[in-house]
Amino acid sequence: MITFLLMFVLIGSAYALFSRDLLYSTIALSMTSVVSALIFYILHAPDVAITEAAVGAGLSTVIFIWIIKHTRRSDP
Amino acid sequence: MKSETLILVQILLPLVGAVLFFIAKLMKNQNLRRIVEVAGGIVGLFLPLVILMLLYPMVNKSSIRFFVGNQNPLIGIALHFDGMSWLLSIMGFISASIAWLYSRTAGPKSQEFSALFLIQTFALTATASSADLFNLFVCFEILGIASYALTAFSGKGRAYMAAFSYMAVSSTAMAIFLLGVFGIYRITGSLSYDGIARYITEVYSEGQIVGIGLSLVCIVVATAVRVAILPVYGWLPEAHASAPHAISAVLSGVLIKVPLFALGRFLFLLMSNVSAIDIIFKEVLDVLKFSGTLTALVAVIFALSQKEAKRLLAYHSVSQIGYVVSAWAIASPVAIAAAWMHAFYHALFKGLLFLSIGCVTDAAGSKDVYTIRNAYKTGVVPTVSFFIGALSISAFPPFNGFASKAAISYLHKGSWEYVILSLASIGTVASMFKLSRIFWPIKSKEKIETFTDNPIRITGFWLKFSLLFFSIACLMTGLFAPQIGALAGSLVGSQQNPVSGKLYTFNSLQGTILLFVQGIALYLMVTSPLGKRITHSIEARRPSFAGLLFAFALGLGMLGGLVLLRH
Amino acid sequence: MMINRILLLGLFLLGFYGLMVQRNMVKKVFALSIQNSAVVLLFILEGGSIGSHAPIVTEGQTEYVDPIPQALMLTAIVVGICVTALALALVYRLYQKYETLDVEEIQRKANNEE
Amino acid sequence: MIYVMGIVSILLLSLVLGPMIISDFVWPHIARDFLLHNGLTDTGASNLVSAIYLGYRAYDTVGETIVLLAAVTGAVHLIKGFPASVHGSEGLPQKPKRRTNIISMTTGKLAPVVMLFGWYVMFFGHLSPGGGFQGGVVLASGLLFIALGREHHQRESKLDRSGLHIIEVSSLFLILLLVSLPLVFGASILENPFSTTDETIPRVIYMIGFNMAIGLKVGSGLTLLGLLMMDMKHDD
Repeated sequence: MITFLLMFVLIGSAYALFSRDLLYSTIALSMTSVVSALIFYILHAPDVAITEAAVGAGLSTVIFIWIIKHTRRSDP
Repeated sequence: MKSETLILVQILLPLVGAVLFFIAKLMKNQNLRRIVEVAGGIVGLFLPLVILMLLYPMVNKSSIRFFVGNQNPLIGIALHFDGMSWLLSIMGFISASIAWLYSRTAGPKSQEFSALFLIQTFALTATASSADLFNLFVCFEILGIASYALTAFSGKGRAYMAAFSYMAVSSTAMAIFLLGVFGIYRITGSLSYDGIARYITEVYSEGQIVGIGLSLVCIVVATAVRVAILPVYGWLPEAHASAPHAISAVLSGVLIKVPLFALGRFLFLLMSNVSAIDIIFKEVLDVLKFSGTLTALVAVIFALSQKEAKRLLAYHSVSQIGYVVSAWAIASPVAIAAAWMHAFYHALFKGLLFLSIGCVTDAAGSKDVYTIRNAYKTGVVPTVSFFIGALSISAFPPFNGFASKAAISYLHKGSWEYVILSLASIGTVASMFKLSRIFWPIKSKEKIETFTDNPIRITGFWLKFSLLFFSIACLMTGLFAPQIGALAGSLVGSQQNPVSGKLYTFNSLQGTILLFVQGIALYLMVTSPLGKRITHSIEARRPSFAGLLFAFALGLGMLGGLVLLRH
Repeated sequence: MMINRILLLGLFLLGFYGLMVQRNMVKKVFALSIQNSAVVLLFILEGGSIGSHAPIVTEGQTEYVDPIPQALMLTAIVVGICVTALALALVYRLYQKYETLDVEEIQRKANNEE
Repeated sequence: MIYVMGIVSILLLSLVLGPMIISDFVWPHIARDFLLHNGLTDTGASNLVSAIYLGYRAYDTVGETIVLLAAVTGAVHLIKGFPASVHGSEGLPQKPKRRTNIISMTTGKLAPVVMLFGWYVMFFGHLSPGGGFQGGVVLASGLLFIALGREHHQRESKLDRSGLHIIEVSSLFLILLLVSLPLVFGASILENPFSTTDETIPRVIYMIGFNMAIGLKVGSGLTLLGLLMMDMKHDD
C-alpha cells in the first residue's frame, strides 16, 4: 500500500518538475503533499500528517499560486 | 546564579534584543522608539559580553556540560560550554557588535535589519555551544535563514541572486545533513554527542562501520558548504560582495568559522574514544587538510584577478578560511588553538577591510579597483584603517596577521603545506598592493576616471568608531599575541602555546621583507599586459548555479568513495 | 521494505536533479521542497518500523511507533516551508528587477550590469 | 552540457547515499521504551510527540519559532519593499471585477469552523495529535479565509495590520517569558516549573501555555504574510 502511494508521490513530483505550465505543477505538488500526509497517517504519525497537510498542501500552494500570479505562468 | 542559567541567558539575550526591536517597530513617537532601539542593541549585543566575562573563571577550570532544562539525558538536548565555545562566543559578539555599530551610520537602519542581525548572533552562540546533532541542524538553519535575508537587504539585483544561490546550495546541504543525522540515529539510537560516542563503541559489524562512516561524510560535506572550502566555495564571493558592508564583515568574520569549530567539537569527541571509526576520521581530516591548503592558494589566485574591490576581499576570506581549515584539520589541541587564533584575527582584520573598503567605494560611487583613485581624500580614518587592515592580512610584523600566520606555518613546518601556504601569502601581499591602488594620488598622465574634484569626506561617528576600534584591536592583538595564544591554549586544553615565544627574531623579520619583495614582484607581473590578459580571463569565469551543485556532488562523491573503498 | 527506500532515494535524487537542471527559478524552489519532503518521508517510514500504534499513551498498549523522528520531522517540515517562502520572495524581487525567471539570463544581466 | 553534469552528480550522490539509505538496520527502540514508561509522568502529555516536542526538546522548538520569525520578517520586508503596481501581473487572467456573493457567503460560513478547528488543535495538542504549529497554521488559513471572502475595501477595516503585528510581538514576548518562567520557581531555564512544586498544579499547564504562545505567533505571522501577498497594499 505504501509503495503504491510512494510511486504516486514520485510521479507527482516528476510531473511538477517537468511540466510546461507552472499552475498544473503547483497542483501536482500540493497533491503529492496530500498523498504524503496520507502516508504519514498510515504510518501512525498523526502529528506529522496534520502538519504536512496544513503546511504542505495549504500554505505552500497559496505561496506558489501567489508567485505565479505575480510572475509568469508558463515555463520558457 | 547557577552557571547553566548564565550560559542559557547569554545565548538567549540576543533574542530579547530582537524582540525589543520588533516592539520599537510598532512604536509611533520617535524618541521613545530610539530609546527602545538603543536598549535592544545594548541588551542584545553588549550585555552578553559582560556575562561572558563572568563565565570566564568557571570555564577556565572545566567545561560545563548540562542538558537544557535538566531533562533526561536520553532525550534531552545536551550543551557543552567549554573553552572553545567561550572563545567562539567572544569572537562572535565582538565582531557582531562592532559591525552593528557601523550599520548605525552607514548600513541599513530599519528595525527588521537589526532584529535579523540579532537573531543571527543568537544562532552563532547557540551553534558554538550545542552538543546535540539535531540541535546543531536547527542552529545551522537559523544561521542560514538569517544570513540569506540579511544578504538580500542591500537591495541590489545581484544580492537577490547571490542570496538565492547561497540558499539553494545550503538547503540541499542541510537535507543531506539530515540524512547524516538519520544514519547515525538509526545505528546509535541517540542524538547527543556523548550518547553517540557511548553507543558507537558497540559497533562491530562491517555494515555499521560503513553506515556511520557515510553519515559522517554527509555531515562533514554539509558543514563544508557553510565553511566554503575548496570544492563548494562558489557561493561565497557573490554573497559577500553584494551584501551590505556590515553583513559581509560578520559573514566573513564569524559566520564561516563557527560551523567549522562546531563540527570539530563533534568529530574530535568521537575520535577520542572510538578506535573502529578512527581510520575513517584520519582520512576525512587528511582530505580536509589537503583541500584547505589548496583553497588558500586557489582563492588567492582568483582574488588577484578580480577588478571589483569587495569581490577581491571575499575571495580573500575563502583563502584565509583555507588557512584556518588546514590548521584545524591537524586536530591536536595546539592546532585548534592556532586555528582559533587565526580565525579571531581574521574576523578583526577582514571586518576592518570590508568596512573601510565599503565606505570608500560608496563614497567613490564605483567599485572598480582600476578606476578609483585619490581615495585618501575621503578622510584620514578610512585610509589609515584600510592600511592597518591590509598590513595585518599580509602578515606585517606589529599587526595581528603576522602572529597568527606564524603560528599556522609553525604547525606545518617542513611539509608541503608550508610551501603552498607561503605561496598563498605572497599572493595576499600582491592583491593587497593592488587593492591599495585606490588610495594612490592621481598621476597627471593617467586618464582614469577619478573623483578628485568632489571628494566626499566620510563622516558619521559610529562609522569612524567601528573603524578605529577594529584598527586598535588589530594592533593590540598583534602586540599581545603570546598572551592571547596562552589564553586560547589554556582554554582549549593544550599545554603548548600556539604562538612561539620568540616572535620577532631576526630571521622572521628577514622572511617578512622577502615576502614583501616577492609580493611586489608578483603585483608588477599581474599588472603587466600579459598578466592583465590572464587575470581578465580568470575574472570573467563566474561560478554558475549548476556549477555550485556539481561541485557539491563532486565533494560528497569523493569523500564517500574514500570511505567505501576503505571497506 | 527495500523498494520503499529505493523510491525515496529516487525522490531525493529527482529533487537534486531538478534543482540543478531546471532553468526556471520557481521550479528550483519546487525541487527544494521535494528534497525536503523526501527526507521527511524517509525518517517517518523508518521510524515506524518498530511499532504498530500512534504514540498516544493509552492503557495496556506498548507497541508504539518511535516518537523521536516524528518530533524531529515537525521541525524539518516547518524549516522547509520557511526556506520556500523566503526563496519565493527572492524570486519575486528578481522578477521585478530582471523581468525573467530564467537563471542564466538573470546571471548574465547581473554580470554585465556591474 | 548541464544535463551531463546533472546525470554525473546524480550518479555520485547515489553512490554515496545509496548504501546509507538502502542498507538494513534494526531501528533502536531505547528511546521509545524510555518514553513509554515515563513520558506521561515527566511532562503530563499523553501525546508522546508533544511530550518530546515541548517537554524534553523545547530548546529546538524555540529555535524553530525563531526560524519562522526570521523567514516571515525577511519575506515581508522583501515583498513589501517594492510597489507591485509597477508591473502588471500577467500571470493569471484578472478575475472579473464583479464578485459573486457566493464566495463571501461560503467563506463567512466556513471560516468559523476552520478557526474553531485551529483553536482545538492548539489547545488539545498534548492529548490528541496536533500542537502549536499545526494550530497556528490552521488558524492562519481561517483568518485568510475571512479576508478572501471580504470585498476589497471591507478587508482593511476588519483585519487591520497593526492589530496582527501587536499579536505577533506580544506572543513572541510571551514565548520568551515562558522560557524564563521556571527561573521564578527555582527550576532552570526551559525546565517544567511545576515539577519542583508539589503536585497540586498539573505539569501540563506549562505545555498548554507554550502551545498557545507558539500557535498565536505562527498564526499571526503567517496571516500577515498572507494578507500582504493577497492585496499587495502597504499601509503601515
